Amino acid sequence: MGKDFGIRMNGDVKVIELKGKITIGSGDLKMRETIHQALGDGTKKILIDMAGVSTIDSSGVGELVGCYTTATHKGAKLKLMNLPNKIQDVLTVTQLITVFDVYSSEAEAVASFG
Amino acid sequence: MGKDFGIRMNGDVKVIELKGKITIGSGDLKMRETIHQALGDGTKKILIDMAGVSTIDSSGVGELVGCYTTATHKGAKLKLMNLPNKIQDVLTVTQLITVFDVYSSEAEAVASFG
Amino acid sequence: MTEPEQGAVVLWLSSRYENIELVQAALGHVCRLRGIDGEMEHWIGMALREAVANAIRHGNRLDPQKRVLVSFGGDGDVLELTVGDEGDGFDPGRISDPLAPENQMKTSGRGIFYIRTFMDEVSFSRGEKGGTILTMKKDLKTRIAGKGEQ
Amino acid sequence: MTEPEQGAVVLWLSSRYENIELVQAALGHVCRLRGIDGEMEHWIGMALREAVANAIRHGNRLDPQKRVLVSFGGDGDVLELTVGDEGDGFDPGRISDPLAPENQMKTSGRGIFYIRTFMDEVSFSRGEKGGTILTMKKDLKTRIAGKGEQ
Ligand SMILES: Nc1ncnc2c1ncn2[C@@H]1O[C@H](COP(=O)(O)OP(=O)(O)O)[C@@H](O)[C@H]1O
Ligand SMILES: Nc1ncnc2c1ncn2[C@@H]1O[C@H](COP(=O)(O)OP(=O)(O)O)[C@@H](O)[C@H]1O
Repeated sequence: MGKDFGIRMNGDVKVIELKGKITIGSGDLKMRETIHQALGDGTKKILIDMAGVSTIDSSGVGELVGCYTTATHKGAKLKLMNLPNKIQDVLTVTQLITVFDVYSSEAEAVASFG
Repeated sequence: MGKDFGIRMNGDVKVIELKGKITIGSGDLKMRETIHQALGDGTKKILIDMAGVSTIDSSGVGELVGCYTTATHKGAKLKLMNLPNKIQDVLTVTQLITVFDVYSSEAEAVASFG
Repeated sequence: MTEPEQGAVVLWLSSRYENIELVQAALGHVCRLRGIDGEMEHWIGMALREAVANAIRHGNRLDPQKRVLVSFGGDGDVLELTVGDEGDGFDPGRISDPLAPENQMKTSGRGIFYIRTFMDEVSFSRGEKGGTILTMKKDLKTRIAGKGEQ
Repeated sequence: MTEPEQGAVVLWLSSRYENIELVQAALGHVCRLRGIDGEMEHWIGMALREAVANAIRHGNRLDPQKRVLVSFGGDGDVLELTVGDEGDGFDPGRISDPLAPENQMKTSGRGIFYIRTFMDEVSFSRGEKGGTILTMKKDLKTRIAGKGEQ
């Protein structure tokens, strides 16, 4: 819906700042595009900042899993940080919290890539 | 709907600050109550500040006319100030703009009561 | 009320004034989808609020068992709104003119005038089971919304 | 679809994902009228969005001519939501479990799980003319909304 997600570098880590609703028909595809583009130039370290995400529906979660798989296939790592409580709850009930590496600070997250 | 309109004195003029929607079932009755209460203590000069009004429907306009008539019957004067464009437009098309004394500044309005 | 044939968005609401806010929200949604700007939305909203208020008050006489139907339709250039109620209907030809000097200080009687002022085409008809169906159209090509003759 | 018997607020929407936002707005309206807090509204909204998305996508296959019906009802203690579509129906007994290890990395299949997690009672039935009617209830007396087993 016209909204753009921010992208910036922190060292060699590409930080993607999602915002708003990651839901069917709007944010979900935008997220996939943004992450696929980020992976396109050979980046190996992707950190998704979820701080600004208000809602993630099952399509959004599905896309996030898909992006994780794509990243892995390309030899890249995709990690998450700054999960708002409600997003954390959703990843907990879907048991995806154990799949993703999740950090609560950017410094910690960036360091974890090694 | 719980919202209250502000009331303050400017000299011997009672200034009532309306806000939000003056519409059927919520703001319209609240406005009438507030103005009737203000008239209850024998106040003769009432200045309605419309700056914060976003919408006035036909019930709101009707109540305003009713309050004007009540004030007149009690020997009081009821004037309006700070009409947002959209409210001004509504009073214009209903030709009530000629009924009400309307001012664009509080100083001017207060002075007009004499 | 029967199933409306048209209108991409249709609401059925119990007869409570609070529901006017939902109609307003639905209008906002439809306007965003159709690229109608905030200025035009405001004036259409003024008309629509009056129509729904009349359906609730005069049509359904505030009986919460009775429904108000609001439909948003029309094609690219025209927004068509329909408001239906389950009341006894009325004769729109007998509405008094709120601009007539003897009506100027009346506390009511301006709703249909608002509707006619802010919309481009307004018609009343009878529903199958009685009740009023008010159809309002707004030409979306005109730049200035509703203020009409001004 | 036939006239719904209950539900103080009923929406009929064409099958467009954008209309999910209107359903969300209508839920917000109903929650305010019924004193349902923002936390509970959030989780109910998560379930409702999934139900409507399924009706649009799987039920009506994105055919904008087909309608989705959303009804908000129930009494003081229970919020009852109904989502109906004009699709071919399906067998909800054959839904796979998204928590099963072999499904964990799938990109879909979590919608009905969301619904079952965030609502208290969920049932599927067939509409008169085919199509799915999903009925969801939320007990408004429970303090923590939906997160259920946690
Ligand atoms: N949906 C309706 N059903 C029955 N009567 C109606 C309806 N809408 C309007 N009317 C009649 O038309 C009159 C004028 O309506 P309106 O111009 O909106 O002013 P008001 O609502 O302030 O009376 C109402 O008083 C009522 O008698
Ligand atoms: N309203 C519906 N009409 C037809 N089939 C449906 C409907 N809702 C769900 N389904 C079927 O149930 C499956 C699981 O739905 P869901 O759990 O929401 O996951 P997803 O939508 O990601 O596939 C869908 O893939 C679809 O086959």
